[in-house]
Amino acid sequence: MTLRIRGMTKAYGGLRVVDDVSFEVSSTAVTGIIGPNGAGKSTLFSLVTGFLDGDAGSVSFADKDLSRASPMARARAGMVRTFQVPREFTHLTVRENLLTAAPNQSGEGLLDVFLRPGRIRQEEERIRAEADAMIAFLKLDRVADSPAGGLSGGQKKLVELGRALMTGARLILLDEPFAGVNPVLIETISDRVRELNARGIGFLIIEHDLAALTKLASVLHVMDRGRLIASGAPSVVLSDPQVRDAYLGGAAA
Amino acid sequence: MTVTRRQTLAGLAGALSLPAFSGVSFAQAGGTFRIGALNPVTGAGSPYGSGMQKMILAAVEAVNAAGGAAGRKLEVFAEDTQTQPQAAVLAAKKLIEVNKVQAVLGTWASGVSLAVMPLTNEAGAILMNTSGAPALSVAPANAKGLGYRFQATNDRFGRAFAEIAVKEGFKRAATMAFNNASGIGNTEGFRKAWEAKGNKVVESVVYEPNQASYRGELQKVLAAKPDVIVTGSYLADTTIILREWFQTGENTKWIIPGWAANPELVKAVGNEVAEGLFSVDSVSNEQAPSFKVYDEAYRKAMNQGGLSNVYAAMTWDMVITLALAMEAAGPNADVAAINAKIREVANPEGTKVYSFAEGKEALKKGKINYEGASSVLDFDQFGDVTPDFGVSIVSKGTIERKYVVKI
Amino acid sequence: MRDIIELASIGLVSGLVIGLAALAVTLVFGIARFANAATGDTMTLGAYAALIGTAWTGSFLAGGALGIAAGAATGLLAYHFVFKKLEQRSSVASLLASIGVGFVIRAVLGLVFGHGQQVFQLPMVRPFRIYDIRVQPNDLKIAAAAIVTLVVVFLILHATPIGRRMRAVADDPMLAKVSGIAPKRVMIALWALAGGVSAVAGVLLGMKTVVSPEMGWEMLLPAFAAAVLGGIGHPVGAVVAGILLGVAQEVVSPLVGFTYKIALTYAVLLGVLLFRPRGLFGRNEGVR
Amino acid sequence: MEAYLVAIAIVTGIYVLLALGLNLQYGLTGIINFGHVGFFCVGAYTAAILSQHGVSLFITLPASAALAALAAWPLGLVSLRLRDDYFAIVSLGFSEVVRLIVTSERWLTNGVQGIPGIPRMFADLSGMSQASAVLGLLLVLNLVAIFAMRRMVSSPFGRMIEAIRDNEEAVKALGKDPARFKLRVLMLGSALAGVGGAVYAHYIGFIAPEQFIPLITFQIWMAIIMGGVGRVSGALVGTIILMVFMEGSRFLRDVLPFISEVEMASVRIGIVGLALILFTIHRPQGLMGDYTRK
Repeated sequence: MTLRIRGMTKAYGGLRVVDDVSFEVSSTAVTGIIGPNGAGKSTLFSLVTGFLDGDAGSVSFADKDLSRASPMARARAGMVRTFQVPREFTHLTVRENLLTAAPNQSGEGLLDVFLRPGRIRQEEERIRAEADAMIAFLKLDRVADSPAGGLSGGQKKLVELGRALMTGARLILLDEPFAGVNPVLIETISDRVRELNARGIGFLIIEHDLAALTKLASVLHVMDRGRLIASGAPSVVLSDPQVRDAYLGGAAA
Repeated sequence: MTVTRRQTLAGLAGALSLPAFSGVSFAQAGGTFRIGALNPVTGAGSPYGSGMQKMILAAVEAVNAAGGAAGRKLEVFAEDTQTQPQAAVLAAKKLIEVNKVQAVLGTWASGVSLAVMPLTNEAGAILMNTSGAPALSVAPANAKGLGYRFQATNDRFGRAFAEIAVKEGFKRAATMAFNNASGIGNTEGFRKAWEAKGNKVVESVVYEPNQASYRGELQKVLAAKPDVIVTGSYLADTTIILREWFQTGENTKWIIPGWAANPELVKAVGNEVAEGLFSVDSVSNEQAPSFKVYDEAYRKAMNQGGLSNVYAAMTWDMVITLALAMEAAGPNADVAAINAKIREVANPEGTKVYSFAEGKEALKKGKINYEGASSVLDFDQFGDVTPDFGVSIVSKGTIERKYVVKI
Repeated sequence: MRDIIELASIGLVSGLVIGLAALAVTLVFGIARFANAATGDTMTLGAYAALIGTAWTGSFLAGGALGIAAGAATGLLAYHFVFKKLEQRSSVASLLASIGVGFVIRAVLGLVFGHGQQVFQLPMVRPFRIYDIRVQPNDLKIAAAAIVTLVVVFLILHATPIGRRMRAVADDPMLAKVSGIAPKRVMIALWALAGGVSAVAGVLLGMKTVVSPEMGWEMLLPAFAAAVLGGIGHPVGAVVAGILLGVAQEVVSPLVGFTYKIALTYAVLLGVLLFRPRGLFGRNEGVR
Repeated sequence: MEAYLVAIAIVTGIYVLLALGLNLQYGLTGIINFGHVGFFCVGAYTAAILSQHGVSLFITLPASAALAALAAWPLGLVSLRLRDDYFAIVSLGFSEVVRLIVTSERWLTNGVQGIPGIPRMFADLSGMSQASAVLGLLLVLNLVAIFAMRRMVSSPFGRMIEAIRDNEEAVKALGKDPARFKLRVLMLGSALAGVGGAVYAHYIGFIAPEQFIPLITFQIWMAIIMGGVGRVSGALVGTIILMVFMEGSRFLRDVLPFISEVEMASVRIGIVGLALILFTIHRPQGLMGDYTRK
């Protein structure tokens, strides 16, 4: 399954925040996007996942054209994002956070809630088992029954990852999964990503932490001022002088 | 800083304990007759409500000073209807259930009276109102005959407007009505009577209150080239409409109900704009000595002439009428007995009297006919009065009565 | 045709007043990020202050100045005692508190001035005609005052350092923070400005109509509608939408019936939002 | 005295229905509905008009609920996708439009004259027993509403609406359409307001457009803010405080005769305002605690 982005463009006023970006992401790989602040990475994410309407460009996933689809439809097609600032459901427990994400719950229909409680109970047992497995896998056992609003930044990132996984996503788009996360948890998150990738789930990751990202990703795309300036294996891309100039130079300044 | 639930609850409990004991303090007072003053102190009726309430208190004072009615002192419990039926219903419940009043006086606005009447009927209490809606006269509202209306019905007002328009020689009348029961009641009453006389209403507009401008409405009315505009309106909207009308440069005449066309209005729009307005009111019976007594009381309480609030004259009369009926019914009469005497003391055949003290004396000799401050107060079979209507014209900033219309 | 032009000009004047109120709403929304329901009652307060000022000095201009000062002071007080404490909380908290602030203002005005109506004693003049269109001198005054106010506000926003900072915060609060704009000074300027603008709207409304403790509250709905229609947080949009609503009300309501005049506002609002969910001038914002 | 207390209890019961509806919408789902009184109005008029044609209570109540929910449907469909605060203003406008429609369409609603003589409930009973029966009915209605709400909150549907309240964008990112859930919640809350309106109409016996002003909406808001959003107990406690306050000020008048009625009205609104301010600043979770589940 492949995510294809073609000619994606978005301008605010005269400023082209994302400028004619095209690339492909394989759902068998871990792909990274890097670039200095304001390069348009997060905007690109929002365009791809449908949270922003682009001025031009197309998106398809698994050969299905999603260019006009709603964010919900894109997620249901198997392409699920997380957010730069975690968007946990603050008043729900970690377990409940995961439970919300399970697809096709008949208990989300009001009629069934009142007329078919038995069926819902069965379904709930099944999803709950799934969620508990996920909690164990993400090492969130100790906080499973705490409100998600009280977790640390890294734990919240894990909850978001868990939620995305619960949807049955084939490709998960992580927006700065390591930002504000302590080194131990960065390791945990990286391990889980690797393991999940090995099970056949693709990742597209925006990240500032180059070291952590290069250990994970097999392909890197570099953005600068809205444009894609380089793509390829991490070692190749990072030695590209244009990249060094735009990104590393920019970061140093 | 956050306050804990315990602290907040404690604070609230403290605040609430205050009203709790007040109910007790009014327990059991023998030899009194309790009445409720249920007036529109706030809301749309607020220009009149305070005066109405104060005149109930003043009249009660006069009655008590004259030794009470049939040996009983009157005691007043006052409540605000907020000119809203729901608030009025709860207020009436409180008056009836907590204060044990046996008569409720001074409801204003038809919606309020219609909502309160089922309660007074059920409690067997008298309801004296100043509302215009025809529905108040008949069953189911007035099924028990305990309701009395001291105000002319909207229909009667409309009839009076039509009489005046004919008398003044107007040919092309238009109407403008505030979108509520009273406003539309007036203009519809006018239309009926006007058309019955073979005339036509050239344009009629109903407007919503609280707008930045009524010029669109005015333009529509003026486009029909009326020679007179008859309104069912209140003070604030009339003020705005008249100012805007003057600035259109038209020279139409206006016939406006007295509760809107009062000295307040003249003050607000200025003499030039107000010049020549017709102000129509149920005649406060101002030639009568009873009006003089009322007027004095009103000036004392409100620092204004009694004419400025026709409803206050009505509430004054309510107390006097009720007290006279009590006097006529004799000591310890129940509400039904008192109710049976109301027409007897107010309607013709009998010595004309103008105050409670006078009536009390005269009752010893025979039948009396109380002539009120608000009107001559003759109740028909429905408990309605048919007052005369005074026509005033504004001239150089003063509102002068020109003549009286009988319908 | 003449009728329609006259109606439109009537609507224009009402619309300018609504637009000013909407401008106050939208300024607060753009920078403090909530719908300020106390705007209406700040208007009322401004009108009463102007009445007092006029009575004291005998000069209407001095009265108006006192009104503006009172409005600005009210804005600052409300910020200092209420909204500053809610800055870190959701916009709903501020919105609800602003309803409370409005109630308190109305209560105080009711206690001090009573519930009777008061009026600005404007000279009543007959209209003059331009191409057979009636023009009312008082309308011209009101419109001129509104336009002067708008010009001043836009000058403040575009030509003064604090105004530019206010716009920067409105455009992107994160960016503004990064670039070192002291939000506190911006907030103080905002609340003084919004309070003053509300007061002008109140005074003009009071000149057109009558002054009573409820007058501003009754205008709050049209002001909100205009702010939303224009694209919340967009000053030009608020004014344009106010005028649009004012004109639409006057021109269309003779056709649909005057009792539906107010409903027209919402019909227009819904109609526009269907096609432009963020209002006429609203930017399509991204993930918030 | 008892009858007066029962009367207050009845009005409180009606308000609790409204507060439960709003609590479902705002407290659980985060919908800022400023047009609650509009659905109350639809319910009241439905009951009044139907019962004028001799339809029995057992039909007017559900019909009022259904019609109020139906009225919410187009509003929700059109505007629930808007931003929260846009919806707040649009819904406020909606309730005003409802009021203008019942004011203007005389053929249906008798316009400004209002509808008098709406049949009372349990008319074959009288006095206290009738009032108690009404109170009993309200108690049953409220219990049913609370029971249904509890059932819902503990279901996947309830979990989802709370997720929407906490973060709508994140719900979208999971492939679920928040508008679908919000629409149902809006309709359910409106149905509760509709039932409240029906009971109100039958109880007061007379309805007119001027009874359905936005102030009612804000009173309900005050109740749930004071009581605590997101909690059934909060809706209950908040409404009781509201009623005690509004009715209590009548008795305050008997104790403090030097405050005139006019001033009292201002004092009342001032206290409501202060309470709103102080609660939002110092006790945002309300008296009964906020919506943290547990």
